[in-house]
Formats: sequence, C-alpha cells, structure tokens
Amino acid sequence: MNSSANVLLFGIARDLTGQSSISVLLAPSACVSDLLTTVHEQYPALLGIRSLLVAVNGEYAEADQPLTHQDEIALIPPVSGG
Amino acid sequence: MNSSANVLLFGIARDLTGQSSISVLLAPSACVSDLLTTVHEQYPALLGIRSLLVAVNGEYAEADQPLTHQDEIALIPPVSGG
Amino acid sequence: MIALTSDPIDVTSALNYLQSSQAGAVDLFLGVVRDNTQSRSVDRLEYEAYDRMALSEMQKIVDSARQCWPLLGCVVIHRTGTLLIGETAVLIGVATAHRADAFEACRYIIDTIKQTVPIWKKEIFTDGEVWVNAHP
Amino acid sequence: MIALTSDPIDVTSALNYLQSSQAGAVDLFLGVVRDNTQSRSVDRLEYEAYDRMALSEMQKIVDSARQCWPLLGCVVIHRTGTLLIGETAVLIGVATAHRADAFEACRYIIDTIKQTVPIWKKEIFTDGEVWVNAHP
Repeated sequence: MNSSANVLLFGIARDLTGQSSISVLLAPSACVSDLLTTVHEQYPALLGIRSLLVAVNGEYAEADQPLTHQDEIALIPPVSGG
Repeated sequence: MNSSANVLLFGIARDLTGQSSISVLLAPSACVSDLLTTVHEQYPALLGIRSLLVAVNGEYAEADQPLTHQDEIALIPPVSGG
Repeated sequence: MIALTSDPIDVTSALNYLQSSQAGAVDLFLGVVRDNTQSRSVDRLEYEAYDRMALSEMQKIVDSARQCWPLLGCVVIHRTGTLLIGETAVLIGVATAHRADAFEACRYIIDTIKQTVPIWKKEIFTDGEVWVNAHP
Repeated sequence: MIALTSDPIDVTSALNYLQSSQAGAVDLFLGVVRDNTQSRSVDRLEYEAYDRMALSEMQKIVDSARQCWPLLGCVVIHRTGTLLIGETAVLIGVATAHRADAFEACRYIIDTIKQTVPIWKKEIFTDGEVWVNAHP
C-alpha cells in the first residue's frame, strides 16, 4: 500500500514550489531514486534546478537507499554556502 | 687615509659585543666585504654567528658595494621575525 | 566550535576560543558579502540552511581536517538570514603549532564547506534575485 | 598599513582597516608565542627590530604581493619588545575579491617576512636563552 512521505524543501526548491515541505506518495519499497522520480512528476518546476540530491535523516543518501516512514527526507539543491 | 665608520648591531651581534654600535676603521675604497673582514678581526666573537649580512642605508648590500662616510651601516644576523 | 547564527559573527570571541599555549599560528578566514557578482550590483544576500544537516556536515569536515592536520583549535561559524555588503557570512579559524598546517587546514575547511554543507545563498540584486549555483 | 609596535596588536582595528565593499575574502594570519620550542619550555620572547629597514622590507614584500595578487587591502603589523605566551607577534591581513588570492598572498607575506625582514627573536627559557637561527 502506498503512503505519503513528508519532504523538506530549501532554497530554490522552496521558491519554485512555494512550499517548505511537500507530501509525496511512495510505494512501500521505494528508494531515493523513486522519490526523485515522483517528486519531478508532481512538481515539474523542480526539473529547472541544476541538480537535486536527497538527504535522509540529515545525511546525503545514495540513489538506491530504501526509504521508511520514520525517515526525515529533504531535497538538497546545489549548495552555495560560504 | 683610513677613517672610522659607525656600524649598528642588533640581536646576537649586539649581545656578543655588548654594544649596539661599533666603530670600524675603513680604507677610503673599502667595500662591504672589507668591512666584514675588519669587523671579524676586531670582534672575533662575531664569527660565532651563523651568517652576517650587511645593510647600507636600510638596504641589503652586496659584498662588492663600496662604502662611504655618509652611509648608515648595519650588521644583519640571521633574521627570525614572525 | 561549530555554529550557525543569525547574529553578526564575533571575531574576537572566535579568537579567544582558539587561544592555546601550544599554538604558534592562527589562520582566520572570513567570507564577506561583496557588492558585485559578475559585475551585477548586489544589494544583499539571503542565507538559508538545513540546520541539523549543515551542523553535522560542518562537523564532518572539521573531523576530517583534524585527521589530516594537528589542530589545536578550530572554529567554524556560518551566518544565516539577511546579510548586507561588508558583513561576514562565514568564519573559519584554525590554531596549530606551525603555520603551514593552519593555512592548509583553513583552506581545506572553507573549500569543502562550499561543496557539501546544505546552505543556500540568494543574491538580491538591484534588478532581480538568483539562488547561486541553482540553475543549469 | 605596515607597522611595528611595542603595544599589543589590535585585531579588530586591523579588520576594520581591511573593510572594502569589493572584498569577498579576508585571510588573517596571527603568529603567536607558544610555550615550547623543540620541547624546551619557553618563558617569554624578546623581539628586536632594525626599525627603518624592517618597515621598508615589509613594504617591499607587500608591494611584491600586490604585483602577484589583486589585493583590495593589506595589513602587516609586527610586535617588538617582550612578549608572553599567547601574545600575537605578527598579524598579516589580506582582503581580496576571491579566497584563493587571499590565502596565497597571506602565506607569501608571512613566509617572506621570516626570510628577509630584519627582526630578531630571543627565546627566553626557564633555563637559558637563545637568539633564534643565530647559531651554526
């Protein structure tokens, strides 16, 4: 059964969607790349960002990392600190 | 006719001679290397310094630079600022 | 010390924090807001951070610097919020026994911060705004 | 700004001096008195300078750095007299548009100061004293 995950948005991702978090439907076995596919389907404006990484529980995540309900998920646009 | 030149001493050179300036007899045509020879004859303790350069009027001088009465002459032991 | 702050960065307290009787060298880098980017006139910057992850990524960078160089002290402070021209956006301070280590570690830390730490900078120009690095 | 001083070096005024609306990077190096040299315990240092020549040699170094890197501001301040552990003996501050230039120029300046500027340091240990670099 699909369930929805809350995804945090920052910087340009927040500006393009007008939201600081979005709810994304995920299959139970979904991994990071599935999340990105779904996010881009729901919010095609995000395709305008040069690159998008995903952080899970405050750590950069690989494309094949599985996601669970308890995870804190965030989209990471290209960083520009300093 | 020989004349005497005043030579400023700093750091270990001042400590070894106990003087912050010394008077050195120089031939009229003396150059920097002549000065060093005479200084080492008059103050052999200065031979214990790893190296001695000479500054003339606040600039490092080459061995063959001629010296005049008006010059401000200083012995420069190995520097250790910073 | 690793911190995010919306208040102005206090250089004096950072230096005090770096005091060590064994330190012979302190290198302090300040990233400052300048008045132009590619000759476009900048009015101000807005910095936004994913706080928990920014702090943990900065901690990883400092840990990794400590493995490469013998650091006696290290401070990393990054501003968030609105910054005007001349304000300090980031301070990196490193204390070591010898100067080569201080320079190298400090540079490594700021270079790596710019690559991995989830902080985003929006440049607000007199005629528009842009999230830096965000566009293709 | 290039200076010799027997008073403690004021980092805040050096930073104020480096303020420039075009500066994106400031690198500040502090050479600090540490409590040991080759594991001998240091009590204090005495710095002595040939003032006029020290100032002109520091000026030459800064001029040469300005030819190699686009410096927006540069400060070099060296202490003289008696310094205790933890005190700053030398401050080098460089402001540039981009950080690589600031790091490189700052390091060049301190490295070259140690080679050419007529300033001498005597280390006073708990059990003796020595002019640094002076002996064969």
